[in-house]
Amino acid sequence: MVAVQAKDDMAGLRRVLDEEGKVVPGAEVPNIPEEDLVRIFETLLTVRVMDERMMRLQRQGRLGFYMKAIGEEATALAVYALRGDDWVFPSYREHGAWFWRGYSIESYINQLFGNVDDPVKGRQMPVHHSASEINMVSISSPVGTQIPQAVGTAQAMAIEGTDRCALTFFGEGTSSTGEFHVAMNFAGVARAPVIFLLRNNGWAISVPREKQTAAKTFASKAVGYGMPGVRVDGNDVLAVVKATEEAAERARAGDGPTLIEAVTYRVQGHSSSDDPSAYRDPDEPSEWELRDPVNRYRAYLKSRGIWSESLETEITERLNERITKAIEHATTAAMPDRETLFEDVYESMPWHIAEQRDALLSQPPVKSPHGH
Amino acid sequence: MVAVQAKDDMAGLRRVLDEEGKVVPGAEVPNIPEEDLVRIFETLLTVRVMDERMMRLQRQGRLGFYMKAIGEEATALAVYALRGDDWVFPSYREHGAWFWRGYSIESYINQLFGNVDDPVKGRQMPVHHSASEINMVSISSPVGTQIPQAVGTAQAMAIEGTDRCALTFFGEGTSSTGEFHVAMNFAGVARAPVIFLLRNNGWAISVPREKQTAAKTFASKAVGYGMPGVRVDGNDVLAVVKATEEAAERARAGDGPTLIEAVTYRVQGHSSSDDPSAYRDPDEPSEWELRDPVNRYRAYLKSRGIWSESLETEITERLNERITKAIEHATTAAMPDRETLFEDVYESMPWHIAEQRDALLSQPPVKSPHGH
Amino acid sequence: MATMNIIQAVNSALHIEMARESKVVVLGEDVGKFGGVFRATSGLYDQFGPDRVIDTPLAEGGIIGSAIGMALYGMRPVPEIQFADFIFPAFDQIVNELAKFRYRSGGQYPCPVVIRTPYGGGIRGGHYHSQSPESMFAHVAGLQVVIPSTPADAKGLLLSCLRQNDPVLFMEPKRIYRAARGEVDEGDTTIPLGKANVVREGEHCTLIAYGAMLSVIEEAANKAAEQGIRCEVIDLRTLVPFDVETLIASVKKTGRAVVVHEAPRTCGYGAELVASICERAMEYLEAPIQRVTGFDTPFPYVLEHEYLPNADRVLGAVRETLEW
Amino acid sequence: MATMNIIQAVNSALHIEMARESKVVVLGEDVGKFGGVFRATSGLYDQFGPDRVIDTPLAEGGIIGSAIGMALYGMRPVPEIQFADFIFPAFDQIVNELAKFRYRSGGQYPCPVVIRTPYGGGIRGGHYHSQSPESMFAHVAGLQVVIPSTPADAKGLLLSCLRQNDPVLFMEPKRIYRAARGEVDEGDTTIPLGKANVVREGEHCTLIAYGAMLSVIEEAANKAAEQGIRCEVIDLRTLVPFDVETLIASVKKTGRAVVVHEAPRTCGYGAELVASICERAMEYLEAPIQRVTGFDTPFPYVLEHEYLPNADRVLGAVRETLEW
Ligand SMILES: Cc1ncc(C[n+]2csc(CCOP(=O)(O)OP(=O)(O)O)c2C)c(N)n1
Ligand SMILES: Cc1ncc(C[n+]2csc(CCOP(=O)(O)OP(=O)(O)O)c2C)c(N)n1
Ligand SMILES: [Mg+2]
Ligand SMILES: [Mg+2]
Repeated sequence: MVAVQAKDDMAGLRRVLDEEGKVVPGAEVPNIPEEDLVRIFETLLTVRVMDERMMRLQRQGRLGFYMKAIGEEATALAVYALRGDDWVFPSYREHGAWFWRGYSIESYINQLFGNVDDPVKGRQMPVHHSASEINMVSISSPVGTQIPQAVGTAQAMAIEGTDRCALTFFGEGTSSTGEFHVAMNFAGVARAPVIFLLRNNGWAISVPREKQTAAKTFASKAVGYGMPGVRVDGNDVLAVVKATEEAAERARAGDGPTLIEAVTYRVQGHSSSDDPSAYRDPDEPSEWELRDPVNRYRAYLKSRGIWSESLETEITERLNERITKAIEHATTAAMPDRETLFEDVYESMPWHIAEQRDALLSQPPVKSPHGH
Repeated sequence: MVAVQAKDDMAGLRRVLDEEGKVVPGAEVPNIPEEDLVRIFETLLTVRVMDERMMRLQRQGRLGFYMKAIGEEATALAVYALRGDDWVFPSYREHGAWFWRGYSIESYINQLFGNVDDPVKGRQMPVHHSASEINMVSISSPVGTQIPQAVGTAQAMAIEGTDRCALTFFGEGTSSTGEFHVAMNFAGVARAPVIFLLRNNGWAISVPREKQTAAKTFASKAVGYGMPGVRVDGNDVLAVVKATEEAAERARAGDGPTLIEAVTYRVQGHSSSDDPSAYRDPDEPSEWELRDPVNRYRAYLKSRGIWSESLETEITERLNERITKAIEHATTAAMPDRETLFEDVYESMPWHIAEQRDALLSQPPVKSPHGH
Repeated sequence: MATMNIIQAVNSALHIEMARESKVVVLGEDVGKFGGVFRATSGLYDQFGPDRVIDTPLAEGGIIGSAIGMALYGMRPVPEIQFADFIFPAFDQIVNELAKFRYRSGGQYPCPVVIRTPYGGGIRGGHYHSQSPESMFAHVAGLQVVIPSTPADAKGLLLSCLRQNDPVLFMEPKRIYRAARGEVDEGDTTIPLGKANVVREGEHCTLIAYGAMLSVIEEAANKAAEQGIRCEVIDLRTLVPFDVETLIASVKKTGRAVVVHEAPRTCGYGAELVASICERAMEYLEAPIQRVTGFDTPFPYVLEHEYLPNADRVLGAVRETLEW
Repeated sequence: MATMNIIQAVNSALHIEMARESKVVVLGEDVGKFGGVFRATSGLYDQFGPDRVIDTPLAEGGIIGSAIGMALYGMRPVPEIQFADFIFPAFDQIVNELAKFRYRSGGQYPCPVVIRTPYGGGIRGGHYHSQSPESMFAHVAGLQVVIPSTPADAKGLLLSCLRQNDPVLFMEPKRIYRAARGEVDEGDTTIPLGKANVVREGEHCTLIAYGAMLSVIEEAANKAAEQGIRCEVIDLRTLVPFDVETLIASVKKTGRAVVVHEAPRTCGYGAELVASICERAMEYLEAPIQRVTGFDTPFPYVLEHEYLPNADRVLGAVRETLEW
């Protein structure tokens, strides 16, 4: 049953690369300069190396929580199709989008540890980044809330008269929320310059895709909102980029929103708290291994004469070193002072919060039960 | 623009009767016994006469609030296709559904006045009926909330192993709510025996249909939920009944939910508080007059030799008399005692509500500013 | 100065601010061509066009969600929720998103959305056109809650809301939308947030209310005065953050207080006022603070005149504090 | 008797009631095959099948909305909301529908839905896996709010909820889901709703809490005892309707009280307790009632140990009431 589902989901997917990384006959290859091709590769590797390193820390009890993107790295590269002044409203599993747009490895790791150098000041759980300087919007845990927000930003961009657009990522499970619907519907009516990137990885924690909707495809949901719906192979970077480029063009031209369903697969657990063996056929992930987005992209680069063993080694080593240093810093840096607990609730602190702060500061500090 | 919209909405509609009440060549006519045909006619007239009488009371300041169904009477007769043990989750504009299923003219009017004989004990605004004895579920004002509830009831029916089904009515504006989406989606996945009857009357207060969705039709939204979507002429009783019969059959056979878009028109204001001349082209309603569902149905009965002037006069007079008596009663009956304010919050009254009741009862009664 | 009702005052504030600041955008159900079911946005569509006065599809979560996106981007959206009773589909966006954006992003993303919504009973609206959910929002850190009781306040407070950088729930007492009339500056006069208004001084008992309940406590104060009881009447205006100093100063003077709201009693805003005052001025209290509130039932229809606090109930509570 | 933690106790109650009453249905995200992210519904799917243990699509409004429909029809649905932080998309269904159905239908449509949801901090969950929104629901007439603090209470109270005919929000303190272990009757023993539990008697100060804060006030009572201060410790168990008699009797005896909760202070449930006690027993109070609560900020991540009330803060409050 599982395998059938996987094959069903594969039917009629738009692709640029086949499973061996060869260009599919007739496919339109997006026009990407060679240095970008390499940077994309480095971004994919960054996510993979980061995920492994962070999960190791988590398993060692040194990191509270983590969420991997393994097997889904390609989908996040949709942001390649954007400009820097476009805005992105991510969910929690598009690490590559952050790195591509310039979020540093150091910020990324500092956020996970919530230290003084965490851009969000230790206020949120790991993987809830925010980077306004690169127009990456703060992640929150309630799924789907970012979708109507992206529409609002897109509407604002249009009202302002710019040709910017907004892109929002979310999982296929999240398409079941009311937020998905109201956002798609608002965008359709307003012809807002927004791209909905639905990352269909087959699972929402323990719930399989077929319990999430009876629709044949998620892309078909676009019909109900009067916008185009596209299904791409989410493990094919080039297909994702191409589809997003087309959607961005439509958005900039005033032709409104697009829904892109990127079909991929959640190879491992939902998060560091999850063990999928409790609900998922153990054979299922292996079926997907041949679709590994990094392998396919590597093969493509190889066929273009761009990839070499030494290139990859160089990148991986550089990444690992930088990550090691960043971990060292992140785990030894000071933690936010307790008075920061009371800041940023409002622009200026009202009396009642100041009073609560003063009351806390008059008490001896409480030791964190989690050490650093 | 308005006229185009109307014509667009008319394209490709399923019909049994044409504008003159003649059977459209090739249409499947639902199999309705003659006595039912007459009762349907009486139900349509009941709504029309009731609306006129109640609006008159409202304009005289004798009734607080009212909502008319004029021009949309046929759509509510979808309930003809149901059995008594099926459940109905209405919105506020399907008066005919209540009358067809046996809610009395007296209860209807008592509810509007909220007197001691109001089935809901004067607790809700006018037109918020409830009649559990005929499986008509209590109406609430927040639009769309009834839709997932209908799905839950349908699921319960299926779990129980009966072949009952649930039907829910709502307006096209309401299809924009998150509730619509989650309900459709739940129903699709569960294959729940439920019928979604979307009453597309072109307006949501002042907002025209084309600002409610960019989809070509509301019926097309069914695609995104893996269920059939049907568009019928909502002013054609027989088409509405036929489509609902088919949906009910599917539901009873375990084939899951159906979305029916019934295209009709809100001929007058949204409610007694609304004046559409502030936002609507005054010519628009007249365009729709030839589609009047009562005229068409009358013509059909006439062609079948069932209608006669005297039949209609007899019905109308009988209705008017009964309504007159009911108004007399409703406007002179006692109002609920003030202690009833505190009943039915819970099955038995907790101490804090009893305390509040006692405090109130220790004070002299307050005169209602609205007289009776 | 001109005589205005609250609708006109709100409308005037929106006109002024939209003309002054192009980032201000109004959105909601029926707010465009129609000018809102209460006509508070009347004329804005004609003056500022469909880009800045937006009729949305029927979905409160979408209204607030898209307003948040606009605010993040730098606009100043002023969404209208047609009735406070219909704000709950947007509750998640308000509680989990709007209120927390600045904090959770480490200050990167302020979110200055001013949500306007009519609230409260007295218009024969039954369960769903009468609710007063202010205490739920007052519980949410990151939100401000503002409720005017006069046309001048409605205008001045709304202008202040539109010119600061955090989210506000601006609740308008629809019962007195047209009934409350008063002199309002036609120009650009703001009234500061967070400051209560001592409407009348007195030394026997402090009466505290906001919105439509203000006229009720004023009437009670009049009746009390006939009996020689001089009440201090305080209009709270801002519920979060509230003007604790003014309240405490008054209670220290009078030694007694009655707090009044329409919302159900249990966990209503009055509980917070009682608790806050007791914490700070218990030694000055000659009697327990009385709460005169709506009952712990859904909002009724035909019996709303019994449900709503009135001057007699307030007066009774005043007497209880005096006779305790 | 068996030793159980709270998860096991909840699970046991569900097993017993589902076996006894075929109308009981469990639904929610991941509650089926997986048995829930906290494993509270573990084993139910295997025993009662997919018709009665339903994995729903990801939409809390759909979970509660369809549960309401089931209850109207005569079933006894027990929806799970994965975290209380994610209950807000269902807020409208809970506040406007579930709570009001019986009343608005003149008693025709009771709606016995028991919503289970883990709440509270202490698991490093940050903003969105830590919230304690109980006071918002306590404000809604028609709902009951129940919060156990021990495995035995979790089972006995949940069984009681499942056997009465009105909606309940059953909030489970996830911080002590596994940490709180105790003897629990393996059989069918109920604990009545609306009754507080006087966990420890004392005469100097009354400590009132519920859920995970109970162990905090117990620890504070222990520390106080070392200083010769004997605290009365009360576990509220039911927040609506709460056991006013037990509270007032205790405060009349001790003359002092400290109320403790994790939720932010402003308009938190503690405000209601303070107001209610002051109204009824002010003359017995030797000092203002102290509130020890979460702060008026979103729930933090790395600083949650500073945010959450602890025994020292409670003890400080006790001392304040004594030294006042
Ligand atoms: C509103 C809400 N409900 C429930 C959750 C708990 N939850 C976190 S992730 C998740 C599944 C999301 O699945 P999907 O959208 O497919 O994204 P994926 O994890 O597969 O990337 C759930 C149920 C949540 N975060 N928010
Ligand atoms: C959640 C919610 N938001 C807003 C309203 C106010 N309102 C009442 S009816 C209505 C329009 C509904 O339009 P539609 O669904 O097309 O039904 P129709 O009135 O045309 O029958 C609106 C906005 C409401 N009742 N509920
Ligand atoms: Mg997924
Ligand atoms: Mg309509």
